[in-house]
Amino acid sequence: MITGTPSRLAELGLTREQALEMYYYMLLTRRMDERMWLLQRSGRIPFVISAQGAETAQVGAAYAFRRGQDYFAPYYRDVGVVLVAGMTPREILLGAFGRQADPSSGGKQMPNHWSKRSLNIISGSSPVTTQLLHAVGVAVAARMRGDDVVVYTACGEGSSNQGDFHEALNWAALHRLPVVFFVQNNQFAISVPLCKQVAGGSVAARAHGYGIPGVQVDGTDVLAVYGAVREAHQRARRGEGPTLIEARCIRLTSHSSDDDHRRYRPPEELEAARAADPLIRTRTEWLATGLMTEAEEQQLEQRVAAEVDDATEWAERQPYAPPEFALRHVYEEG
Amino acid sequence: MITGTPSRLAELGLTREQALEMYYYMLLTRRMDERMWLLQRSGRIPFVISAQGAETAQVGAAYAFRRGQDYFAPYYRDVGVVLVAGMTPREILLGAFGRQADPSSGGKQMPNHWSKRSLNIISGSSPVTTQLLHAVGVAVAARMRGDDVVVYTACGEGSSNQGDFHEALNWAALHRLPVVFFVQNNQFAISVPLCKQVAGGSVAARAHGYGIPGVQVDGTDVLAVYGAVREAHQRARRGEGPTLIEARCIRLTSHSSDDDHRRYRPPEELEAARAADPLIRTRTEWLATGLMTEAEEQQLEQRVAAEVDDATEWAERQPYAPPEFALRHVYEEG
Amino acid sequence: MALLSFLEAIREALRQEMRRDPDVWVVGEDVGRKGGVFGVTQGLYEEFGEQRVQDSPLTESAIVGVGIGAALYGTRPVCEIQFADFIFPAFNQIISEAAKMRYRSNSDWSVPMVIRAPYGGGVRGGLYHSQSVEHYFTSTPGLKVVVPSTPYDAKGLLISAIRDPDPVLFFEHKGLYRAVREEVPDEPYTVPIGKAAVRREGSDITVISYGKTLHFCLEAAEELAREGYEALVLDLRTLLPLDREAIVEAARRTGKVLIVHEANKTHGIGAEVASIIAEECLFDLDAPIRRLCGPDIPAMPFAAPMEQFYMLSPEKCLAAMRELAQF
Amino acid sequence: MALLSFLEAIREALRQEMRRDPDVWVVGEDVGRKGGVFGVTQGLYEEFGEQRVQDSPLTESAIVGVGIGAALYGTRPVCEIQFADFIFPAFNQIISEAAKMRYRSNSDWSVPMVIRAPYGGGVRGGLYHSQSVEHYFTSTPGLKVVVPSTPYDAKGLLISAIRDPDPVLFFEHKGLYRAVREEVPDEPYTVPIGKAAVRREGSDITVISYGKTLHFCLEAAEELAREGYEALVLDLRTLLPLDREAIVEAARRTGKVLIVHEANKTHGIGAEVASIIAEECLFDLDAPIRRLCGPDIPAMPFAAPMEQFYMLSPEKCLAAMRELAQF
Ligand SMILES: Cc1ncc(C[n+]2csc(CCOP(=O)(O)OP(=O)(O)O)c2C)c(N)n1
Ligand SMILES: Cc1ncc(C[n+]2csc(CCOP(=O)(O)OP(=O)(O)O)c2C)c(N)n1
Ligand SMILES: [Mg+2]
Ligand SMILES: [Mg+2]
Repeated sequence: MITGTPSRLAELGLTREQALEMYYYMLLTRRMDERMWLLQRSGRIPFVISAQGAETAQVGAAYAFRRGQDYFAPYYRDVGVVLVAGMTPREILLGAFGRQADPSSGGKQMPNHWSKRSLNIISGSSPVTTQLLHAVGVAVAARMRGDDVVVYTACGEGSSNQGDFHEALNWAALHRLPVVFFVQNNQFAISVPLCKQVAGGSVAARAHGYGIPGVQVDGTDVLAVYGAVREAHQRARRGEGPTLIEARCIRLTSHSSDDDHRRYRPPEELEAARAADPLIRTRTEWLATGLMTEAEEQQLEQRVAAEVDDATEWAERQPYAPPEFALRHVYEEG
Repeated sequence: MITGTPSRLAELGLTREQALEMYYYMLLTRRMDERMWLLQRSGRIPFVISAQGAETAQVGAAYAFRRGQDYFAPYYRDVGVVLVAGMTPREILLGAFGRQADPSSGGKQMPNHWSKRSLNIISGSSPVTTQLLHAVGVAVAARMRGDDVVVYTACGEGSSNQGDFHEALNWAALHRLPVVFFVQNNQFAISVPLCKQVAGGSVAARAHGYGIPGVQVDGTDVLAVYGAVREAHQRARRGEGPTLIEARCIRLTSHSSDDDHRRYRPPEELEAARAADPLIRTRTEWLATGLMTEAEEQQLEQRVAAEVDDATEWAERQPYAPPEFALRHVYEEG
Repeated sequence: MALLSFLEAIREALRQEMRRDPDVWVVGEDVGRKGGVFGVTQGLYEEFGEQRVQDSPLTESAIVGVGIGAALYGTRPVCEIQFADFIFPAFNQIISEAAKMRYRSNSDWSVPMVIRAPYGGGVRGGLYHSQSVEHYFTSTPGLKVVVPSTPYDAKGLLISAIRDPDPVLFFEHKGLYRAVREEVPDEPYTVPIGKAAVRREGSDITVISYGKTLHFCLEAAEELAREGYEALVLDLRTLLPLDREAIVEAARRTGKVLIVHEANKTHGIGAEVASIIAEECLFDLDAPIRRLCGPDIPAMPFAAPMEQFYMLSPEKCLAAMRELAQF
Repeated sequence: MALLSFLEAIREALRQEMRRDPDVWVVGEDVGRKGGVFGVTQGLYEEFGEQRVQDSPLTESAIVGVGIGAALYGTRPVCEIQFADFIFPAFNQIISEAAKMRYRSNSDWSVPMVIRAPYGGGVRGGLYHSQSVEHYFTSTPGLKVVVPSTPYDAKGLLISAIRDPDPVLFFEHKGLYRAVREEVPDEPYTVPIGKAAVRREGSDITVISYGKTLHFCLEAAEELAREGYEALVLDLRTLLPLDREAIVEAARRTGKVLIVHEANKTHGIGAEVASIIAEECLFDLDAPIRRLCGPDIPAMPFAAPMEQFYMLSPEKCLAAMRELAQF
């Protein structure tokens, strides 16, 4: 199915400018990610965990939320989500380099553990799935205050097997809370395939057990994801409660820079994955349907390249926190 | 619907003698339970937690398992289950009195924390739902050894919201393990009603998310429960994996002797519960359909009364473990 | 002033803080219409409604995890764990999330949350309704751990905990709920977290305790006085952070130290207290540092004789105190 | 004899025990085809197949809970927790179930299970891939906690742990996996759980440590020797149960004790070790008992300068040892 046509945009209430902005974010996500791999390979940062293959899912989902008003409890692959939520390439690279100016943690946390209160991005940890409960708690508190807030939270399909997933969905569903649970199913939990993780094979199917909608969507189709998440967002605002969305994604890279997926993924499979690259798919189809022109695409490439270069050079020049900064912010400082 | 008729027995492959044995166990469960309340009221034991209202569910379920061959990871209300599994009234009362001869724990654990290795009854703790994972582990090990074992495990509907429930069902379903998850839904978790516990209102509905059958059965109909559990048992033996069964039960008493349900259950509701007493229902219908005669019922009442009296008097006379026994069995004793 | 039980003092702190601040709310199993299994929250549901007194599903990890999220948003949840023994399903949320949120975000985010839990034995609760769990949390910076021993402190410390900007674990000994009463001011007041209190002056031995065993020590101290020895009794009140100054000062005063707690001895609170003393004022000591604690077994048994064997008592404290005094 | 790294020694113990006993099996995240994120189980999947080398779903509570059930049935699961930092979701299964099963059933049931987990920092792992978690378990009787520091001990202690009738937590410092190598016997052998080892004789000061920091202490001891002070270095090896005799004996020998560990100081292993000494041989001491540990912060930061600030080193150990020697 064709991901982007003018008529499809209209159905979704999107302007062409908005579509191009989504493309910008997807491209930015990809180029940022590629840059971090380069930096890791050249020993300038110690670690990368990648969003490659999930750009369409992440940008499509995040674009349905209201920057500065809604809340985000993302997971470590959500580069595209935090960019749409308002994090800048400079801020993300400060985190990758672990510099003091890193708004997420001042260099305390590993890369991709984003946080920024002014953007309603909640600090995440590494133990998976804990953030789903925080998202539910934010929704509980927002309802108490009578605020119009919808909460985005995400995890991978492997992480959806953790007890906290069950407890979070149950609680959110019991109180019809405005939370969108966005599971990015890239078929692998590091090396463990879907068939050894998710009994039944469908994360979305688990929604029905809580009496809430479970939607499976093609995560490589940015507009399909946007449509599904927008609907969930609207349901949430109408007080109809949470939605569980499973986006079928592709993992184009190894799990992280510490992993080599050739140990457990045959060449054909990797080949097939690359062939289904959602960014290339989007570009090809959007150019074909005239949703985007060659010139526009070139412009975006140049703009993104410039931003990534600027962010890299600038961030790398920023200082580390002094060693003793490790002692700061254990408790509120009087 | 009528719980017991000769034709229905035939369908289930049960003889009349077996039906009467089931009735014996239900009656024994009830009278044991009533006795423990009396003992608690008169200060001879400190605590009771009750099976009243679940006798049909427990006996119907346990009767589908093979004593001495299958494994049991029951929960604290399962008086009827452990009786069918082979525990004697004397053994159960030794536990209630906390005597040294108590096979479950030698008086270390509270009442209703049964254990007996020779009967394949696994020691249970108080934190709810942990035993579901132990049941899965037993099934994993039995499969490894090539043994023909099916595992019974149970919890309440409130406990089914714990993370361990999700993790246990997922694991058992992934490996098609021979486990029957038997949830006794008595509509309350202490004072918290179903509508504040189980989003969607159905525990059975959660099975589909794991790709396994979820069965809801009238827990007050002993033969219906037996039929559902027997089918699950057969599926398990055929290697078709686990089944989640939700038995709709009634809680006739307060949660325990530490609770007073009149604080949160209106009189009408308590009245309705008593009117639906599954034991009375079974007796009335079985007598009406001729499945059981007045004489047989009288005999069973007398036999049970004698057993309960004997068990009470005998168990109460047994000694406590010496104080220093508290130091024993922390690690294997060389 | 009103004569309040330990339990009533806790309830009054909750009620007064909920009246003062609409962001304060209570969540836990059976805290609503039932008013909690011990009755601590009785009346709150009726006064504040089900949104601010929420019956949670039977899921401790969610009680704490949802509490964290609600605290991040700016409300002040008071989470109740029905029995301290059942706090372990929430351990990951407490240790990995609540304790580290401020640190990892450099105070951009914080978790002003209280986790209340009844603990302790002597109530025929067996292995899983009798445990003392404070030592599982005191090694984790980012948390605060409070254990009051009197109604006055229970009210004042709980109010401090609710107003505290960081996560506070508040452990209440079940055996004190109805056993101790005292005059408690009607108005709200705070007792500082992190400060120990000298409950009895003495020059012969120093006894350091908290929670229920503190009362055993005080009772024993009176008896010991009749034998001619005066015991200084220090109530730690807060276990994280420990009041180092008060501990060292109390140890110096007599040079003979006994630490008493109900939790089992090995790697318990007494270990850190003894280490602080051995670090700070070793040469002021006239006797080895003693610890009188529960036995090193997995948990407290149910049967009366074994439970009594586990539990401390004024008699057991007196024996240990006398031995130390005569050393 | 073969020259094995710490990691290879652990793998050899697993392989040899799995060959010896068909009931021994391995379960955890990515332990199968991938061979574990650190490669510890590489080759086992190929040799023993997927039933005995099971990739688990991403659920720690289930890894341990299922392991408990399988151990109850009589098999001997070796559960891998991918990083020690991720053991907390399994905390309830470990503390409430594994630790108490034998006790509560009077040995009718038991849990012969091993839980392996890589721990420790200095690998740029940040807050959640650097933690030392041993002290969360050492206060719980019913468990055993082992932390090897050498390839020889790693193999021998893991074999002992697998054959042990009770649950054993086996913590492996990531920083040792490839950093230390030594000659290790080819055949299976055991090293007793519960026994410490004197790694270096000395008469001036006693240094007590375990795991990675033990190596820092040994290195520092050589340097200190050049300055004229001989340090006795004790490797605890097992943290629960602690080898009281060896600790007291080592403390008595020099009268000056420094306890060193990577985990943060407060309520850490050092606290119990110091307390044992203050209890058993206070009057043999010539100096306050010192502890050199990680700082009291929630966890180890990611950025290199802060990580180095947290981590101990031979230099930091030497400074503390010199100061104590000169006391
Ligand atoms: C509680 C916990 N256990 C283990 C890990 C180690 N770990 C990090 S990512 C990961 C796999 C996650 O897979 P999935 O949920 O599918 O997300 P994906 O990385 O595929 O997007 C694992 C096992 C962790 N971070 N937290
Ligand atoms: C982890 C844990 N939390 C809390 C409790 C206290 N508790 C004991 S029974 C119970 C209610 C259980 O309700 P349900 O699962 O429906 O079973 P029922 O008693 O109704 O049969 C609670 C909250 C516990 N035992 N374990
Ligand atoms: Mg995945
Ligand atoms: Mg119930």
